[in-house]
Amino acid sequence: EKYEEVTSAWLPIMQTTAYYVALEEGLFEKACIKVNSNKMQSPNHIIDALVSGRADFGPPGAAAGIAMIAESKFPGTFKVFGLQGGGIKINLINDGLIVQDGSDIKSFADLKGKTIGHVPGIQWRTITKHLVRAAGLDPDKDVKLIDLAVPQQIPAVLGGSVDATLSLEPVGSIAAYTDGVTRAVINPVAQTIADPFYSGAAVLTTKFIAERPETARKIVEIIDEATALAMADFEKYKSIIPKYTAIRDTQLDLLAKPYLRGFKDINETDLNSYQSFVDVFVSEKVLSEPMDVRTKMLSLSDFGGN
Amino acid sequence: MRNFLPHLKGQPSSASNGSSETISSLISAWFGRQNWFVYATGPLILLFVWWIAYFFTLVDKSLLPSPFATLFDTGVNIATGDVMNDFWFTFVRVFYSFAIAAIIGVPLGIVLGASDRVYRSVEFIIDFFRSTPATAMFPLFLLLFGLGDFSKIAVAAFAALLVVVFNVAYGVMNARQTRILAAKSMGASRMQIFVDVIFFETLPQTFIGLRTAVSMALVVIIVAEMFIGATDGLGHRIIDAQISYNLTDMYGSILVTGAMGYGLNVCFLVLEKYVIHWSGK
Amino acid sequence: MRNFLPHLKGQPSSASNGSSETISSLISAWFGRQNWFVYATGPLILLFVWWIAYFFTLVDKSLLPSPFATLFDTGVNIATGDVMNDFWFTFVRVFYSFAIAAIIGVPLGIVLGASDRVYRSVEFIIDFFRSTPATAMFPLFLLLFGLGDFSKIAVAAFAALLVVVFNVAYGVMNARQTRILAAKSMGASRMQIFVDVIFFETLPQTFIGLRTAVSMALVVIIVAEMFIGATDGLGHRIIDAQISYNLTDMYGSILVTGAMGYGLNVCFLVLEKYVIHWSGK
Amino acid sequence: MVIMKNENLVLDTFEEKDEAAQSSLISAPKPRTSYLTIKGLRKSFNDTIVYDDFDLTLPLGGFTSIFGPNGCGKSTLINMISGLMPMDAGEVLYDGQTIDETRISYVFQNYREALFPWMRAIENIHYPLKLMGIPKRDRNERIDRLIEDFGIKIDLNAYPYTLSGGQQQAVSIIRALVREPEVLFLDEPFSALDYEMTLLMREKLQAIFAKTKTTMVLVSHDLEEAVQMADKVVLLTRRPTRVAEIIDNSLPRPRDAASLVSNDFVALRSKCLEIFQRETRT
Amino acid sequence: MVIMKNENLVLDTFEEKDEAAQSSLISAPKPRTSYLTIKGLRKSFNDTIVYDDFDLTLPLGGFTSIFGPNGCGKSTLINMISGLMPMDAGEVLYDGQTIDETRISYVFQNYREALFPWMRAIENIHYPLKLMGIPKRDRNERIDRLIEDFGIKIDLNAYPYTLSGGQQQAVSIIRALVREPEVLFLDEPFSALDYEMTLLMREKLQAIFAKTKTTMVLVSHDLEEAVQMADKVVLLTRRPTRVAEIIDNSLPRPRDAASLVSNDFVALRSKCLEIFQRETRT
Ligand SMILES: Nc1ncnc2c1ncn2[C@@H]1O[C@H](COP(=O)(O)OP(=O)(O)OP(=O)(O)O)[C@@H](O)[C@H]1O
Ligand SMILES: Nc1ncnc2c1ncn2[C@@H]1O[C@H](COP(=O)(O)OP(=O)(O)OP(=O)(O)O)[C@@H](O)[C@H]1O
Ligand SMILES: [Mg+2]
Ligand SMILES: [Mg+2]
Repeated sequence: EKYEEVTSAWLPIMQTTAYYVALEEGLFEKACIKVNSNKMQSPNHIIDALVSGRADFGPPGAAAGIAMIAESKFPGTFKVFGLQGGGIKINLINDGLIVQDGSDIKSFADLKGKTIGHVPGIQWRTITKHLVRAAGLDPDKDVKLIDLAVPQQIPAVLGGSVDATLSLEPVGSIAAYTDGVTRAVINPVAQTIADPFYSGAAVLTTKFIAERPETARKIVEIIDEATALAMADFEKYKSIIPKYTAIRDTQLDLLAKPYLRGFKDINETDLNSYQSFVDVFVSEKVLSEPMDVRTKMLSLSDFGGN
Repeated sequence: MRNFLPHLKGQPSSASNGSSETISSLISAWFGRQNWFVYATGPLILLFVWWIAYFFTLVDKSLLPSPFATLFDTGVNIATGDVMNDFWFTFVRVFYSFAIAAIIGVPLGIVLGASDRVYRSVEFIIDFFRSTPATAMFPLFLLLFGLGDFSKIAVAAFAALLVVVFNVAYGVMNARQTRILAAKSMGASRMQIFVDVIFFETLPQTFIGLRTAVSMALVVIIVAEMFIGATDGLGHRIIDAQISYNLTDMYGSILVTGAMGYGLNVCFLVLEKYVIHWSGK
Repeated sequence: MRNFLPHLKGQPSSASNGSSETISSLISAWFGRQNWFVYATGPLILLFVWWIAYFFTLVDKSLLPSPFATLFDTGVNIATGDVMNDFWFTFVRVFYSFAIAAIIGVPLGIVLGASDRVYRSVEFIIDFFRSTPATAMFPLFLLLFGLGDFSKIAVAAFAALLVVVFNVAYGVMNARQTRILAAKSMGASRMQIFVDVIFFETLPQTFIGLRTAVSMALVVIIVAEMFIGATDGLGHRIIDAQISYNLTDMYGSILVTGAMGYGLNVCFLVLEKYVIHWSGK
Repeated sequence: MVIMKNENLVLDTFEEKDEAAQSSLISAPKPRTSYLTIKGLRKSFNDTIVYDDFDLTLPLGGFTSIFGPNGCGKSTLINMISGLMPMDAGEVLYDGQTIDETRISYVFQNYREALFPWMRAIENIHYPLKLMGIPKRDRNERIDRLIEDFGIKIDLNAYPYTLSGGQQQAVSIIRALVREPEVLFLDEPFSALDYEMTLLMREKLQAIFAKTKTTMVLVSHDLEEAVQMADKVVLLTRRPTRVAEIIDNSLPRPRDAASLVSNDFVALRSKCLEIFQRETRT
Repeated sequence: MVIMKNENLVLDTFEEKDEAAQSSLISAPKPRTSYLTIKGLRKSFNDTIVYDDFDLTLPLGGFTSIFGPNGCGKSTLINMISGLMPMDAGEVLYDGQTIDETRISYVFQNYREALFPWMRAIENIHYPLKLMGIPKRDRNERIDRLIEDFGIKIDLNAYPYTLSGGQQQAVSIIRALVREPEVLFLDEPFSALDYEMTLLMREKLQAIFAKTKTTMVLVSHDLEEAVQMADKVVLLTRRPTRVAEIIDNSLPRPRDAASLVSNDFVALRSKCLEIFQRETRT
């Protein structure tokens, strides 16, 4: 049997869980696919790799916003085939507002004159700005926004360098169990932009689809299968997460289940949520023109005819 | 054969003619002595390689902008004062961190280097931190100095300091002893030997250290601006541009950073030619 | 006064007695000549300062673990082979990048440094990239060399190469001309002068460059492991520990990194004492 | 006689200088009458034993020449007795005191490396006086006088590395003399000087010696020079180095070029040569 | 006479050496009969004019001494005619050819910096032969013979920086001779050698000259030495440097220590001194 080689670039975060499951369950091998798997630390590096053709697909967890910014720069590069995030109604956590224990910051509205850290980069800066604005404050005057690398977030709050951070999982959960810091708001983004909210996406490059449609289709199927597995029994698959991410075995209990949507699962609600997210980029003037996310979603016709 | 290593046997630098020259005349003399072409070569090679890579699509075009588009964009950004603002913030931070490193590092290097035992005993610390990336030390510096400018300056100063101390101490340890003995025979005190002899004896190596350090300070400041919260500076500009796929801005900002680095080095080069007229003699 | 600068006037190193000594005997001679205490001082100072900071809570205790807890934890991690695995991956990457830098950098530095004009014309490129953080260059290296190990090695090799070239070229430019003239008078060809004279004449400076470069390679590899992403290596370990807020593991991994840096430097130190027996003479 | 013509000038100069010295914080070097004693000196480099239990006593205020074959340890000896090189064992006492109490000057055999290249020649000469804390005006005066007296025609505003070998050596000598030391060490100080300059320097040194009774220790390979200048010629053997003999020269001073052809002088010289050859041939 | 006793040995040695040379790729240095011509030489450092339109013609195969005051440009001159230092203007031709075609050796005035400190003394001596591509065995033979002939008692396994000044200079001389050059430049080559060694070296050099007619150019401040060794003594003035006079010395060779007291020699020496003093006093 001949193995097909496929290159992936992924982020070691919770939203990538389906990919871990696929690897652990040997789903790729079963489909005669050999994955050249590259762990990245920056979503931008993933997008770079995809744009330059160094990678064929971004497993779940690739930055959903950045992918669209890149898509606006290099139209027709990606197709989205999955979304990951969290939601209030479904009670799955994606993000949180982290503050010191005993802080008087209870919501974004309390941030006036304070400093808030966020994941570095345009995506989270825009989201944070939007949340601040939505809370009735001026992000340019009332609040100081600071790019703060993920590892620096808890120490910065603890040490008092910032008053709060808008942090992604698993930082929020770790914070919830760490002395001295606490999670003031759960899923603030979903509260403001859309519920559920998706900050992660799974993407394929159009180049890959065009050159090897059969393989691309298999990838989508595998991720779908793995997504279903992970969502069905997260407790079972939790234990493999330390192998791929920074989470330690001892922290497993803290882990919040992410909300993972496979290609098959995506419905109008999901698309609307994603569209709202992208619209924030437009309203915050990061994207100069409106963008319709529906045109960026994978459709079966992309695999050619059938 | 006749032209072999011409600079090694050329006339001594004009600096030996007197110290009354102004710095500006020095700079022009320095550049004038060799034609401008020499100094243009480096940037031209860089642009040329870039252009080749771009033109023949050796690298994906969507990720490597045209050098000319980049230069044009950067020019516009400079003209609007946009880049200059970030340039200035970065420059000030680099200046402070370098100044701290130099002012502490040179005397410290001389004193440590003067005794083998003393240097060996602190060598672990110096080599240890030289080999530890500033990025890994960010949490500690954040803790100690907070998120503000000062913690960026502190981490860059620390990195640059190690470089200065290492080079100066090495210079002292490799110094020839004849001149030290000469000063000693004239009754110079320990302190006087440090200031009047070892300092000068080490100066060529010190300059290497300072040049390495100024580039190091710039690198660390940029990295800090990229990764520890900053709202201005070239590092912040680079990461913003990187993240929003504003490629000409990103490469343009990198160009400006590199140019600042080169400029700082040229300052030292000019100063060095003026001060260390005796090197290789 | 009598004991001033003892090492500057001590006996020449035992290396002059013959090259038949084994490296191991050299190392023991090197360490033995000064008592172990000297070498223990550095680590002890570091631990002591750390302990003071910890014990008197100069830094928030939840952010700075106890040094002993850290050492203990690291010891356990080493014993389980966990750290050693990452250590080895990082070491191999550093080794390759350093080897590339040294093998290309030393000859290149000699050739560039031999002519003022040539060096001035490429100086822009060298100073430019020396002043640009490797992190800012990651996207370009990813583009050129793909996502695997090689792009990490390439970016570290590039950074280290610049350091080697800079130092070696400087060494050549500061070299004394008498010996070059002597070789020339004996009919040495350009190439022979490079290999037989300038190479050795520059060797003390080359070693400084190599030591700076090996630390630089380590730093960049760690940063690449941290920020480009890797599934092994100490950088990966550090960032994982940082993210999962595992303080003893984080500081322990930094300790191991620094220790590797020191160890690599000691190798060069020993080699240098053996090879450059004539420095300062 | 050429060499004579500056004699008075020298004496005058040093008379003036004494006054200057008194007015400028430095005690005039007073003639010593006691001894420089070297006892049980031992020195080896790696496996090479240079000195082993070496004893020597020299009068302070005298002029001693040291004469011996290459590599016998002359430079090593004066490095040790001037306190610049540590001894492996032994003791060197000046009038019962250590060298630290004594104002010395040293003209190094390796004259090219002893000048500070970052200072102009004139600044090099100023430096020892600066160390002594003498104010600029006094320094200038003192140096101008010395240079005029010696009739030095070197461009003293040049940096040392632009000077010829002989010029560098001349500057080294001037730098050593300007300090008006109590003990002056000279390690082959005239090796690069031209014919005239050598004669002049010998002359001047003798004049200074006659005037100030500064203790002088000269290493020279020129036997004529060694004997002409000295009260005592110390003849050393090959390594491991011993004193072969100490020859006294009590011929009247000043000893000019004419006196070098006197029978007494020639006899003395021959005696030294004989001992030297006997010791080095074996 | 001490100096004589090795004479035959030297001649033998060089006879053997010629054979060795023939068997080892090097053409034996053949005596030249034509001229080394220096025309329109100009050299200045910054504002200091050292040579301006300087002409000099010397016979190849002859022994020339250059004598002049410190800083007049002797080292500069032989640096230029040996091709080591660029001229500002002018031309130096050996028998019509440039220096590049000629096998030269050079003993530097600055002997301390001319040896390679990373090589042992013996490796330093080997180096020029290695450059000529001579196989190790032949090199060893040739060097052993030379060292034995010169009776060098230095530990040649030592590194240069552990040798005394004189020992370093001796090694430099040996290194220059072992190459069997067509033209040999010697810049104050004996300045640090002891009494015996100096005599020996003068002797050996003369023997080699007699045997091979190697062109030799010697700079020396020792007038006796300069005259003793030379066919022609070139007397230089102060800067800007001119040739004051060229004195021929056609006294019979070998000129040993005894011949230095002959009337002819003394007269020659006095004449040189007179010219020198006339030129340098003004
Ligand atoms: N740093 C050193 N290392 C090893 N050996 C040394 C060192 N310095 C001197 N020696 C040895 O000590 C001996 C004496 O050296 P020194 O320089 O005192 O001789 P010297 O009498 O001054 O000779 P010269 O007349 O040539 O100047 C020599 O054999 C030399 O090889
Ligand atoms: N690199 C230089 N820069 C400036 N001037 C120089 C340089 N080299 C030599 N000179 C000047 O050129 C002149 C000649 O120097 P050179 O060394 O040739 O003299 P010399 O005749 O060999 O003297 P000595 O007998 O002292 O060795 C001197 O006045 C010296 O100051
Ligand atoms: Mg000596
Ligand atoms: Mg000279």
